[in-house]
Amino acid sequence: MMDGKINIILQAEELSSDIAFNFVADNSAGGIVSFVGTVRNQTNGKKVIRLEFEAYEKMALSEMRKIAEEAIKNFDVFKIVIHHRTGVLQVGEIPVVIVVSAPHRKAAFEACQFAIDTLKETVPIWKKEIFENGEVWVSAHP
Amino acid sequence: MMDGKINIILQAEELSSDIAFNFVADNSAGGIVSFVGTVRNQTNGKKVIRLEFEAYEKMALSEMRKIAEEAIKNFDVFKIVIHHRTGVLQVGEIPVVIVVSAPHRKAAFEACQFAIDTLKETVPIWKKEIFENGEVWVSAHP
Amino acid sequence: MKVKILAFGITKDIVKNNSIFIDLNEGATVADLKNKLESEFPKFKALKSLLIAVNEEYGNDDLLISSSDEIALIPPVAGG
Amino acid sequence: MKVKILAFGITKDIVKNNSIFIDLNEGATVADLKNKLESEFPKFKALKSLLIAVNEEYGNDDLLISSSDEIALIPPVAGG
Repeated sequence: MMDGKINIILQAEELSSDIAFNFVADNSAGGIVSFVGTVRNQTNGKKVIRLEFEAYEKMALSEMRKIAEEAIKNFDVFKIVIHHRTGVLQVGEIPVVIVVSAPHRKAAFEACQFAIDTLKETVPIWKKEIFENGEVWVSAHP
Repeated sequence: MMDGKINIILQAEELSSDIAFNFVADNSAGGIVSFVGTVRNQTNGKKVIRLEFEAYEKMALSEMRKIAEEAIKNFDVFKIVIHHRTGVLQVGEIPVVIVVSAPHRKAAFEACQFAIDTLKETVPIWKKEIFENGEVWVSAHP
Repeated sequence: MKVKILAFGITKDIVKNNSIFIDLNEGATVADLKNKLESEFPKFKALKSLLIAVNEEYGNDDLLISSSDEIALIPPVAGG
Repeated sequence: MKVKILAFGITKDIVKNNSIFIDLNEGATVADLKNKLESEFPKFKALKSLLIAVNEEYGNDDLLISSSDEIALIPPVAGG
């Protein structure tokens, strides 16, 4: 079964990359690849004050789990962590942490990139950028 | 110049991924990709007791720096850390940590993978695997 | 039948609420719901995309809707 | 001329020391050094590869060697 190989968290509290790395640690793993997102201080040259993340929580968790299961099915991967934050985040804070362990590094890179790419396409989480004068839901309009 | 963007360490003491992540943190970075190597408990089914890493230190440092400079030149990357250990490592310990920050995640993934692939080809570091009955210099023979 | 629709992200701003009720004919599909929504809230047509989740799964256009389903508006996602 | 050669990894086991001295003609190249080493230590021929570093840079076969150079044997590397 895939339990014990997958760790999914969606929370308003700060994410801990230590917890994420500790979950995937495995004496038969040869490599660990991680992606850590951070809130940028600008978008297209406009200064970002903060971000607000909203999630359709139950569905977001189930879509995150699907990504993890698919990563394990499609790549030679031991364990995968997908953690995402909700609520208000300041510049420099971490909205997402993905960590993958695998026997070989190529699979770990592929699975980690697959996970973040797919998360941004399918997981029902929305991001509002707050600028000095105005705010916008990211990607909402063409 | 590239100083301040590159952090290279070769040391016998334990590596700290916190130090590596803190170095690349940047409020204009959107994504951080890391590769962490770990000592596996077996090679081709043979139980590994420990590893011993030997380096031609001055040249290893200069080859590691070349990789970092090339990563910054060839990919859209902010900062890059390449840390490697020498000496005796037990199963589960970390011989190598590479962390890359970039405005966009694709560049961070590409640069990180380039760095670990090139490190394994060009940096004069050698690894001896110690098994229960015998030892071998990794990759020495065809 | 009256169905309750959860709204998220920009759709919450458009319908000015966390959820709304919409009248649909029995046997209505996801496509029917989208048409109804776009005529009641023309701003939906300006979105890059609008998907409908039915019981926490993305619903195809021809999926039948029942009044007991949990239905949600999914404007373009932007996690990460 | 007598040149000092640093040995690392498996080459240290083959030459049974951290460094050795080799006699080379003036004007000898990296290729000449490799030939000399392989005839003195036939086990080098069994390695997957053997590169020569001159002053901490990989040296091409036609690079000239001087007795003041820092020269090192680089058997197949295996970092990471």
